Amino acid sequence: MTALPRLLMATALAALPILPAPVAAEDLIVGFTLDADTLDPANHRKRETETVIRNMYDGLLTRDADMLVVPEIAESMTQVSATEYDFKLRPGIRFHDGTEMTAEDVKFTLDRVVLDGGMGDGVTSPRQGLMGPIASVEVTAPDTVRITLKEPWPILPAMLPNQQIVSKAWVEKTGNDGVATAENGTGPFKLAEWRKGDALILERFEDYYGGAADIPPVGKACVDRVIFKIIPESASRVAALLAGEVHIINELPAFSIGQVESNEGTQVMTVNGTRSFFIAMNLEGEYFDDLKVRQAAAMAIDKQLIIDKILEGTASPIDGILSPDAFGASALPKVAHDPEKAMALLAEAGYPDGIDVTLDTEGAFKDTAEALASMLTKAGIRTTVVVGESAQLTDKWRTKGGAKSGDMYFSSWGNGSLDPFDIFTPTHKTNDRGNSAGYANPRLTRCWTAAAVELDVEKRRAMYREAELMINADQPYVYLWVPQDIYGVSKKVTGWQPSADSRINLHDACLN
Amino acid sequence: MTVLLEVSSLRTEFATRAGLVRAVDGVSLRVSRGECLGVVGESGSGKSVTFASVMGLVRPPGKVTGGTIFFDGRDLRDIAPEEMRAIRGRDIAMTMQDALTALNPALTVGEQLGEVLVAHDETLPAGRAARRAAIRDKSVEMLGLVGIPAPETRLRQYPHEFSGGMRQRIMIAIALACRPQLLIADEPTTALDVTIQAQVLELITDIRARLGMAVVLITHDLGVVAEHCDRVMVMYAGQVVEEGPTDQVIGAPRHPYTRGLLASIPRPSLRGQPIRPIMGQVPDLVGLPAQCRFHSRCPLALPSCLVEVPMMAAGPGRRARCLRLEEVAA
Amino acid sequence: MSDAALSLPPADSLFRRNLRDFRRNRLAMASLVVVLVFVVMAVAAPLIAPQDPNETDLFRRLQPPGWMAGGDWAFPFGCDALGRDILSRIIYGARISIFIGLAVIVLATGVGIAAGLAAGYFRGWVDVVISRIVDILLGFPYLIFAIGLMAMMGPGLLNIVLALAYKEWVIPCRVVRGETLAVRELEYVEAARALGAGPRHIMGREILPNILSPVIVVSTIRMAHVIILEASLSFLGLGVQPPTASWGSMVSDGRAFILEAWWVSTFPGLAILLLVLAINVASQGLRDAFDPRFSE
Amino acid sequence: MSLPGFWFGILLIMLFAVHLQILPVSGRIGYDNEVAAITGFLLIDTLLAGDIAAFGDTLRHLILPAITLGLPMTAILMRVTRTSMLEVLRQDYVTFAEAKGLPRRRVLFRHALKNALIPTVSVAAIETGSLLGGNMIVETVFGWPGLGRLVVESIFLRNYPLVQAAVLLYAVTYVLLNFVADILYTVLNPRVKL
Repeated sequence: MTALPRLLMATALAALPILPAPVAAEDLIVGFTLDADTLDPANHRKRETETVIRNMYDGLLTRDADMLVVPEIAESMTQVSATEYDFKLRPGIRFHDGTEMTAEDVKFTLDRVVLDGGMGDGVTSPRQGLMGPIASVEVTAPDTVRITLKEPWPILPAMLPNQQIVSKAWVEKTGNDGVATAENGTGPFKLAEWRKGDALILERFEDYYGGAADIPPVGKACVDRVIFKIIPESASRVAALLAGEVHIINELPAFSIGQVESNEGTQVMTVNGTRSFFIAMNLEGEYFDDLKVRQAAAMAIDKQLIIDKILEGTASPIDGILSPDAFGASALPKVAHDPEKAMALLAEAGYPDGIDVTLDTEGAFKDTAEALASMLTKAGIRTTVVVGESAQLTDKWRTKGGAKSGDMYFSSWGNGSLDPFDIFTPTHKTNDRGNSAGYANPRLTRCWTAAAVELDVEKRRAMYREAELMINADQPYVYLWVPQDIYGVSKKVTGWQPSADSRINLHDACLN
Repeated sequence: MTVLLEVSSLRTEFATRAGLVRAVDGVSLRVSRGECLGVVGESGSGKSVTFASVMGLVRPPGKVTGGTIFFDGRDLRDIAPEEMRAIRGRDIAMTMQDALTALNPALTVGEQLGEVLVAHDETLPAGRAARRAAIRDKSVEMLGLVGIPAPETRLRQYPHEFSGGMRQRIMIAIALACRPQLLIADEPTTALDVTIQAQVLELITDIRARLGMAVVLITHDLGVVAEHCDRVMVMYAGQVVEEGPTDQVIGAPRHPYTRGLLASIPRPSLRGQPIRPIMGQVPDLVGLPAQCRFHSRCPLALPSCLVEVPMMAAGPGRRARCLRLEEVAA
Repeated sequence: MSDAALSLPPADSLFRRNLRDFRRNRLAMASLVVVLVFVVMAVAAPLIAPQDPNETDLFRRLQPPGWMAGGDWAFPFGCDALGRDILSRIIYGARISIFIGLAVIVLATGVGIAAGLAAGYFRGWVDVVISRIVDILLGFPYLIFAIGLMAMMGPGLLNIVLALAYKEWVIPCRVVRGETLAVRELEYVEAARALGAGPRHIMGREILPNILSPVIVVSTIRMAHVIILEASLSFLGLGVQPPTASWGSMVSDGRAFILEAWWVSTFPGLAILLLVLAINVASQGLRDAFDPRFSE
Repeated sequence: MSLPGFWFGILLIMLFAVHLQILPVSGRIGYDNEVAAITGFLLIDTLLAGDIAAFGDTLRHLILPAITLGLPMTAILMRVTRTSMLEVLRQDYVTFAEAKGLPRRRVLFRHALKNALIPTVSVAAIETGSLLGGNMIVETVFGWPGLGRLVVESIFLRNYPLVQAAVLLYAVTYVLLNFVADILYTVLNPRVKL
C-alpha cells in the first residue's frame, strides 16, 4: 500500500529537474491541422497530405511565391507542338536512398498516375483526372522526357507542380504499401520518423541538388530538422505558437489575428488562397428553379459584412467562381446587397410571404452559414442551417447529375492551379462532380471545351470572361469570397513565406 | 477488594430526529478488582451504551452529558483523547456481541491481534525483525490461551475462515492480548450455539481467574449471570433498577422487573408451569417523565408510584428502584 | 380483498418523515431551488429572455459581457460569434437540455423498469437474456455508442433522445432487477401470491411501489449524466440543429474563441455545471432521505 | 464528463504552457528523444530503453491531459469513497478497532479505508470504461493521436470495419479493466476468490 505512493513521489521528484526541456535550436516545428493520409504522391487528393509530401519530394516543375510556374527537377521545358512537351532533366539529382534519378523515373511516375491501373494491382491513381489528357510519356533521350497529349491542354505546366517524382526501382521494390508509409524523394528533407497522428519528423537531405534555380537561395535546406506536429484544435494550435512550442501554424483563425500580432515574438502572415466559397442553389428544387428566387438570394446576402466581421477582412469578394488571382478572372457585374429588392423579386416569383428553405453545410462553417441564413431570412428566404458531415453532404450534393434533394449548400471548391480548368469545369459543367447546383447550359459546354484547348492566352482569357458573364445571368450559385490563408509565424523564422497553393515550402526557412 | 471502576450518575443522550433520547439516565455502578459483574436487561435498556460510555466510544449523535467515570483513580471523562486511547485495549478491553462483524473481514487474524500489541505493548524489542518475532510469539501464545489449535497457521487466515465459536475466541484473545485489568464482554454468547456458549463462558471465567482481571458481563440471560457473576445489576429503560450479589438478587428479587425477568425464563425446576412473559413494551425513551419507568408494565403499580423513584437500600450490598420493594420480595 | 393494506407498508408517515428530513438538508434544498429555477427558466423562456435568442447582428460579434469594457448591459453575458445574446440563448437552451434530460430518463426508466421487473421476477431464461443484453451494452463506451447511433439516424431532437435512451435503460434495469430479486421473496409478495394474484398484478401492484424510491433516486442522478451527454453530442456537432441553442452546442461553438472571447463558451459551460451539480446534490439529498439504507 | 474537459484543458494549457511555460501544450513526447517502440507505451518504452530524460519528457506531456481527463473522475470517486466510508465507519469492526485503542490513523486507513475502497474500485473500473469512450475531446485539445478521435472520424467516414475493431477493443479493454478490478477486490476483500 505504501510502496506505490512512494514510488510515484520518487518519480515525480526525478522528473522535476528536467521539467523545462528547451526545444532544440535547429528544429523548425510546424503546428499543422491534419496528418498526412499517405506519403505516396500518387495516391491522395488532399492538400494537407500534399503539403507534407512536397517537403520530401520535388516535382518536374514548381511555383515561386508569386505562383509563377518554374522548373524544379526539370532544367527546362519546351513545348514542341500543341500536344507535345519536352522536359530536359537536371543532371546529378539523387533520391534519398542515394540512387540517381533518371528519365525512366519521371516516366514511371507519370505513368503511375495517368494509366488505368497504373499503380499496379489494378489500382488507378485518384489523381488521374488532374493530369488531364496525357496520352503518353516517353523517354526520348537519357535526360529528356516527352509528354504527349491527346488534345491541346495549355494548363499542363500549371498542373505538373502537384505531381512529385518517385523512384521506379524503389517503388517496385517496396510496393504501394511501402510507398504509403516511407518515402524516397528528391526533396530537401527526408523522413526520419512518422509518429502517425502525432508528428512527422523530417531531417535535412545532405545531397540535395538545391531546388529550383529560379527560387533563390539554392542549396541544402537551412534547418537540420523540420517537424510537422499535428494539432487539430485551433485553440491548442494558437496556444502552441504563443508558447513558442511551434514556429509556424496553418489555418490561424481570423479572430486570433489580433492575439498573435500583439504577442511578442509572433506575427501573422497571409497569402491569397485559391479556394472559392459559394452557395449552390438546387436548380431542380422547388423554389430555386426560378431565376428570380436565385437573384433574390444573391441580393439578400451582404458578403462584405461577413468578410469584414467574421473573416476580419481576410478574404476577397468574388462575383464569379474564379479567384481574382486566377487565370481568366475579370471584373464582373456585382449584385448589390438589397434585401427589399430581394423581397420584391420573391413576390414577383409568386412568394409574397417568403419561402422556407434549408442551407446545408459542414460543421466547420456553421458560423458563417448561420450568418448567411439570418441575412437570407431577413429578405424573406427563411433559412434553417443543417449541419452535416462531409461524406453525407458529398452524397447529397455532388451527385454528378443524379437527383438532388436539398435547397441550398454552402460549400467551396479549391483551385490549386489557379487555372479555370480545375474549378470552372467541375462546378459548372453539366453533371460534373462539383456541379452541386445542377446547372446545365449547353452553350457553356461548347465554350470551355474550346477554351481548354485554346493556345492563345488572350483568346482563352476572353472565352472565360464570356462564360462567366453567361453564368452570371443564370445565377446558379451565389458567389461569395476567396479567403486568405492565414499563418501564425514565430519571428525567429526567416526566409519563409506562405504560398497560395497552401504549400509550406520549408527549404529556405531558417531559425534565428 | 479495591474498587477498579466507579461510575456515578452517568448520563448519555442521543439527539435523534424524534427528539433527545436519554439512553443512560443517571447510572451509577462499581466494579472491584477481579470481580465479575453481570449486567442484565432487555435490548434498549442502556446496558451497552453505558459501557460504550465508559470506553469513550459513544458516537455522534450520542454524547455523554453528565456524571463521572473513575477508573483506577482517574476520571476517564476528564483525560485527553490520546490518554483514553492508551487505556483502551491496554487497561480496559472489550469484546462485542458478534465476532463476525467485530473482526475486520479484510485483515488477517494475525494482523488484528498483532496491532494491539504494537499499539500498547512497551516490552516489545526495538529491532524490526526481533519485534516481528516477538509479536508473532505473543500472538501464538494468545491464540493458544483461548484454545485455538495450530495457531501459527491460523494467524495468516481471515476471520471468515473460522467457525463462529472460533471467531469469538479470537476476539477474546485480541481483547486479552495486553492483559487488561477490566474486560467488558458485551453479550459474548448471544450469537453462538448453546454448546459453544458454555465453552466461551468457561473460557472467560477461566482466564479471569488466571489473569486476575475484573469482568463486566453484559447479557440478557439471567442463567449465565447466575453461573458466572459475583454481582448483578439489572437495567431498565436507561436506569439501574436493581443491583446486588447474584445469589441474593436471583433468589429474592426486589424489583418487579427483575422478578418478571426471572419468571420469563424457562427453567427445568419449574417444568410444567407456564412461562410468564412481562406484558407490554419498553417505554419510548423520548421525553419520559421523571417517574417510575416500569409503572405501565408493573403488576404491582399503584397510582402513588407516579413519582420519581430513587435507588433505595434493600439489604446489605443491595439496592433497588422500587417504592414497593418490600412487597416484591413477598 | 384488502391487498392495499397487505402490500403497502405504512408509506404515508414514512414518506412525510423522509420529506421532512430532506427539507432539513439545506444544501439539498438549495440545489432543488436551483433546479426549479432552471425549469421555470426553461418553461417561461419567452417571457424571461431579454433578447431574441436567434437574432444575429454581426456588429455585436463577440461583444464582451456587460461589466467589461465594450460591453452593454442589454447583453449581460455578452454576445456570440454572430452577435446573439448569450444570456437569452442560455435561457432558451435550458429547454433543450432539460427536455432531453427528462425525455431520455422517462423513456429509459420506463423500459428499464419493465425489463428489470421481468428479469427479476421471472428469473430463468428471461433473466439470462436481459442480463446478457445489459452486460453487453455496459461494455460499450456510452458516448461512442450514441455517436454511432446519431451518425446512423441523422440529427434531430427525437434521434438524440433515442440515441441516449438506447443505453440509458440499462441502469434502471439493473437497479430494478436487484431490488425485485430482494423484494419478491418478502412476506407480502408471498401473501399476494398465495391469494392467487397473477404475475402482472404482483409486479405492478405489489413489487413496483416498493422499489420505486431507489429507482427514482438513481434516475435523478442519471439525468445529470444525460444532460452532459447531450452537451457532448452537440459539442461534436451531432446534437440539435442551428440556430436552436443547446448548451452543449454553445460551448462547442465558443471553443474556437476561447482564447479571445472566453465568455462565449464559459457561460453555457457554467450553466451545464450548475444544473448538473444541483441535480446531483439534490438527488443525493433525496437518496439520503428516502433510501432507508442511507439514513441513519 | 468529457465536455467540461475541453474548457478545463484549454485553461490548463493557457496557464501552464503559455503563461508559465513549464509544461508542453500538446503531443506525447519531445522530438529529441528517439525511443524504440517496444510496447508502444512511451512511459514503458523509455524505461525499457533506460532513457530517464525521455521518460521525464513523456511524463511532462502526460500531466495536463491526465489532469483534464482525470479530474471529473476524481470527483466521482471522492463521492463514492465518502459514502462508503461513512457506511464503513458505522461497522462494528471499526468500533472494535477503536476499543483496541489503536491510533486513529490506523483505524481510519487500515481498518476503514481498506473496506471502503471496495465500491470505489468497482466504480473506478466502470468509470475508466467510460473514460475510454469519452476522451476524444481531450485527445483533440492536446493533439494526441488517440483511439477516441479515430473512432469518431471513422464513424463519420462510414469506415465500419475500423469501428467494429475499435468496439471490440473497447469491449476487451472493458473486460480487462473489470478483471483487474476483480483482482483488486481479492486484495481488498479476502472473502472474494477469483
